[in-house]
Amino acid sequence: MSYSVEIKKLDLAFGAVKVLQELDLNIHEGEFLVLLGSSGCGKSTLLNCIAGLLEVTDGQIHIKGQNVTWAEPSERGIGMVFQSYALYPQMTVRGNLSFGLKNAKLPKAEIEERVARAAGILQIEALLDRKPGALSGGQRQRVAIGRALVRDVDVFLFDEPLSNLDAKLRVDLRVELKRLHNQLQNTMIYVTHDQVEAMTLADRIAVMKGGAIMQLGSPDEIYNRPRNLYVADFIGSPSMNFLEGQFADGSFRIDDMAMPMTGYEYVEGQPSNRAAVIGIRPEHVVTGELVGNAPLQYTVDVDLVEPMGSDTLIYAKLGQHGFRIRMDGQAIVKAGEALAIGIDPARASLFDKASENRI
Amino acid sequence: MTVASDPPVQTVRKPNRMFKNKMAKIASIPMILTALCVFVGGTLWTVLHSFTGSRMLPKRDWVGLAQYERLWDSDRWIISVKNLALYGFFSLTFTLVVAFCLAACLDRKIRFENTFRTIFLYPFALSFVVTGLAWQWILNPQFGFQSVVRGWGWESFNFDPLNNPETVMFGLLIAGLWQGTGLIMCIMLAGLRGIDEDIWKAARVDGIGTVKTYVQVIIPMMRPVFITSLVLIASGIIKLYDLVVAQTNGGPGISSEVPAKYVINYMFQAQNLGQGFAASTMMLVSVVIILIPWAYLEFGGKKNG
Amino acid sequence: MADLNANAGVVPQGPKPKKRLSRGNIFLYGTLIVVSLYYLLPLYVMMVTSLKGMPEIRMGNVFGPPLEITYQPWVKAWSEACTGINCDGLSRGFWNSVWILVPSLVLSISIASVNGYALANWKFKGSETFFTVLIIGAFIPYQTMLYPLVIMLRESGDGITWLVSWMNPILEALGMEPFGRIRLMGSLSGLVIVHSIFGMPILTLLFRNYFASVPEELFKAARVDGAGFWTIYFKIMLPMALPIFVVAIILQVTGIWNDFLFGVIYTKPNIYPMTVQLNNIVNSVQGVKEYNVNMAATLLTGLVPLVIYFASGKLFVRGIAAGAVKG
Amino acid sequence: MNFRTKLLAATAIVSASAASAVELEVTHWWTSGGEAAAVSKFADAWNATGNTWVDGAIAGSGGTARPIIISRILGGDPMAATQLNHGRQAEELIEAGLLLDLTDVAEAGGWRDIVNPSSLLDSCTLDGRIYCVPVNIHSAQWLWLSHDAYEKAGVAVPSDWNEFVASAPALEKAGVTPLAMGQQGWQQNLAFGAITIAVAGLDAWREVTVNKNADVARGPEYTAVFEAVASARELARESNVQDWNQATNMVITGTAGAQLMGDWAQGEFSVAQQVEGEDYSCLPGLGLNPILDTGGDAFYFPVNDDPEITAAQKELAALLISPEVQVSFNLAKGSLPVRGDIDMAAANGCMQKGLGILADGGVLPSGDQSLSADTQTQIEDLMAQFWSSDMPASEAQAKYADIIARAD
Repeated sequence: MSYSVEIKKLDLAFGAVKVLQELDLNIHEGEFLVLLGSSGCGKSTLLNCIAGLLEVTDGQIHIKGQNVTWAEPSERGIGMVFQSYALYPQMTVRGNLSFGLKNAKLPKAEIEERVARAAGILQIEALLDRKPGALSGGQRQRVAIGRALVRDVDVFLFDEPLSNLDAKLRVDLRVELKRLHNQLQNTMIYVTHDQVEAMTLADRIAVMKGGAIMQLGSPDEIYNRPRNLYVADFIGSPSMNFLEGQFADGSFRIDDMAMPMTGYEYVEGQPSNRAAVIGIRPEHVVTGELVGNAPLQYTVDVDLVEPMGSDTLIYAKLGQHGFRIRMDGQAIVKAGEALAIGIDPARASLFDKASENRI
Repeated sequence: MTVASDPPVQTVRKPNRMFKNKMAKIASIPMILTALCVFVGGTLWTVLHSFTGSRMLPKRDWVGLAQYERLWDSDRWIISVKNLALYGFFSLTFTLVVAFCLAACLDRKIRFENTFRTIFLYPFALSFVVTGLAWQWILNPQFGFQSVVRGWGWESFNFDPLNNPETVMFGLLIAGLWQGTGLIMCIMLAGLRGIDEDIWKAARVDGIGTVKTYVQVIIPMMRPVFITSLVLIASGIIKLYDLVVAQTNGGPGISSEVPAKYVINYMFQAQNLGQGFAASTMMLVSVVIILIPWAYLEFGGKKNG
Repeated sequence: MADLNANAGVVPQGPKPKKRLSRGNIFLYGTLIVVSLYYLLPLYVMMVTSLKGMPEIRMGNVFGPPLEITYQPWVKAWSEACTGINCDGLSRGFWNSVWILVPSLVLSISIASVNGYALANWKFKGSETFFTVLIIGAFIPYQTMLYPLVIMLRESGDGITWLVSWMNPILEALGMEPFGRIRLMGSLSGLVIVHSIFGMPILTLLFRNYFASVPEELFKAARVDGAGFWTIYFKIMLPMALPIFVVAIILQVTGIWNDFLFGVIYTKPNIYPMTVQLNNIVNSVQGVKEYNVNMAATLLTGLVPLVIYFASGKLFVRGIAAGAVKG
Repeated sequence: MNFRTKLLAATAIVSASAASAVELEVTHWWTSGGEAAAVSKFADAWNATGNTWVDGAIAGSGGTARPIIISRILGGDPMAATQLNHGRQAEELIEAGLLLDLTDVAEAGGWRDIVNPSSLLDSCTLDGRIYCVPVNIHSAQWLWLSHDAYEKAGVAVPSDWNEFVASAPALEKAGVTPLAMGQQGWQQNLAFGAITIAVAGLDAWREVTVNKNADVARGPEYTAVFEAVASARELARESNVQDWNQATNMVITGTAGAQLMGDWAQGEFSVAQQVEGEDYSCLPGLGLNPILDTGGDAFYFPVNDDPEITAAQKELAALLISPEVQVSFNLAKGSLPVRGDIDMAAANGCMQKGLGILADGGVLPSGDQSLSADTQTQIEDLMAQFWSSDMPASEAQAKYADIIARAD
């Protein structure tokens, strides 16, 4: 399988501040890759580097096998969609769509044809002669996508394209984007801080922190087998329960409890004894009748109950440790009650306390 | 560029730094030339000649610090510097305060806003040559404001700022504010218009009074506005010349002299370029001392990206 | 802020109260009207003085309305006042002023807007330093720059003469007139350059701030769309910059139209601007001072900037809002 | 001016035009009504020779016009002729070779013999060469008295400065400001100069002003001068006008008794239709010493590389000093002619008095001719300070002597 975008040992520094450090990333042809991270993690910076809007300090960027590290943005075969839509306010939608094509001095007929096609795909034909000021947020973002679309390029870059939209519209457009990707089969690189967008859209997710990629993998891998504490904590809502203890002889020990890690897939072989952290997702805790089937069974004291309709969030105490549990929306639990829970060590994550990496 | 499915352009070599941003550099040539040749070059030329005994024409006969010694020995220069400090302090304070208050008044969705704004702004369009004269008349005790008030029956009313060395700078201030506040007010008004209305709602909900909101919330948010205003006002103060010439010509005596007038008089009237240059160097040095740290923080500190 | 203080404690009100004649509003309008009087007073004095005859002016009381209205001072200021041997008043210089204003305006604003654009969007190493120097330049009394500029203009005029001299044999061979000595001193081009130089600091600051306030993503989008330095400037930035252009035009019209010193130093009598006549009418050292003519002349000279102020109206505030507010 | 000529003027390219009539651009600062009428005598005479006078009038002598004139000369594109105060002001321009040598014109015209007083020509001369044409004489040492004011006070119009000082209390009692004084350094300096000559006499004056003898400036003669000026300051306490002609107006309306001002003040009296001897009196030399300075105006001709213009410049130089032009110009200007050999019968009473003094040789070089502009400005600053404050006479004298000691 050939790579669409290859990033090799990319460095970017503003003066003494290193924003990206020795970053490597290969993106497959037709892949939907999401760069995920909190603000300041370098995800947008990386995207701008790929686009050629920021000049890298060192390293290389290849697109479709060509070294484009020093090429102009327009020469890289990319299209880009921005958070603020960045539509040219004084031009009509048609003008916005055709601006890049005119700069490339394409024949008029071809420009019209491409604009018509993009407008067709995005269903914005009726808006072509309006100015951006007269459009709604969702329409604007469609036009912004259209502007990338008309360029007929292989790599699409999205810089938090849905962040400025309200929640409902965001969901709609997310679905549309996914459909668009299925239809076009282009390579898409998508920056977001929203893990739901990341999980739903991505073929692979790159979780970033401090200018480096913490983990690169499919949404399933990222969710189920986070490579380190940061990723484990960042992904999932409500976030994972972490309990600190000792790993010894195939068991995780906390206080006077021992959890034999039966069925847990270690990263490599049988790890040695050490201080460790176990991570258990609230939604992986079972209650009610299912407890009986669980390899490990405990009783917790319920502190607080948050019914959320579709499900219910329980804040409880496992020993002295705070513990969150996600239950079915129908569950009837009251604060102050004791609750029996079951945990499957195979679905838990175990981390080295010192290195914070998955064991 | 590629807009079709043709492959991206291969550029392996890192381009020379010199040619990076080539067009921006070419387009900036007029600015660079102006900055280097006129402002830096002209300034160096001025500073250089302040160490000479140049009279009518610039010459290179070095006299060391003699011009500076004479400068600081001169009553007129000392008075000029003091006057500028006095005028500068009050002009800066009053312009900012008056302009802000007027802008705040106009921002309260009043009727006739356009009319008021135009009234406050129009003096900026008129040249000082005669407006100085108009103010000179208005402030003249015999047929100006004082005589009018006395005519109303307040016989002991005294208002004669221009003929009293103690108050003459305030007489100038009256005219200076008249001319300069309009523009600053417009800038402030624009700044106020840029403030999110939600801030006001929030302040109201929090029960913060109007004045307190202005002082504690709005003004800190208008930092860039105040900076632009400050540059405009301060550069005007330093260059204060036309108004003084038109209104008092430095009088009574030398009590309303200002540094720019000293510079210009000594360069052209006394035909002692060296002395004029020494004085303008002193002005420049003080500007630079104030400005460089600020400019560095304001413009130089930020990194792109 | 006294007025605001006064009502703040009584009625805690938001900034945009409904129009009603509350005590606070009476106070607000009262203050504005009183302040307006202060701003209008000199204009009033100038107007009434310009409509009085000299004997009436000698009698005193500058505030009194003219007992006998005469338009003679206006006629005299416009078309009769002597400035040297030419007794045709300000009318002589009016078109010269227009002739100086237009190219100076175009050049200075073009340069400053491109500068501001480059500084905001295409920073390069050293660009901020040059800008800082430029801003410091705004604080230099321009009179001290007179002689260095004279020398620079003289030398660059000679430099250009030398640069184009190689073409002369070709031109002669083609039967065309060769280039003579090119002078920047004593010509309109020199004056236009000088106006551009001294307008540059403040204008560049305004344009830089304005263009910096344009969302960066817009600029990025244009670059992805293959637009270069000039395409972005002309196609994206310029169409958005009308308000700041209005501000720049107002500042420059005021500055250039009221300029006297540069106009007279860097040109010749046949293209002297109107302000030279104004100065001659107003500043005659010896002889009788005709105050009514002086006032009429000032008002006449100020007419062009005033008209532009009135015409631009709200655009001015909008432009300032964009140019000065966002740093 | 039509569009095309404007375009030509506007473009930087100057093509050598070969017109038969030469256009000469002349810069001067005579812009008021009477002055303009005088300049037009020059212009008419020049245009009558078939050439063209291009008028470059810029109001405001010292501060305004001078930098413009010098910039133009420095910039390599000078005007053909320019007014400058004669004396030391142009020295440096001459040394830099920027001004045209008029010696041949002067010799041909016999200027040495006709210019009276000869000091006028001396101040145009550097190293034996002549560089300027003096065109008129103005003197500063005049006391102008209001008959109206003295009538109000019920005392006789004084005939000299001492009588004037003695009459001051009577004027004050009648509510009249004894001395009108514009609050500007040059006017106060002018008054100081006039009082110096009247009080200290010619010898002390020459020792200080020409020989820069600071000891004399510290000496008793000058102590008397400064005390006299200090008392004049008291007499002018109530006068708070700025411009000299506002001060003159106080004399005209009788709100002030007298003013110390140059001979140009009589223009104001004429405009107000006052008659010398009936409504006002003039006392040259303050009625004490019949001596007048010989300030005035002169024309200089910047060097030009076009021989045609150079020839025309010399022609103009000869024209300015020719008898007919001198008469018509000076009558219009209200100044005295530089030639002793012409008939000024048309001049009024005050001018005749001045002419009489000149004819008797009662002249001294103007301060312009012996003190540099730099020293002059410093003295003006001192006078401005002195007149507007309560500075003791002794302190002012000490400062004055310091300036003289430093003078070059």
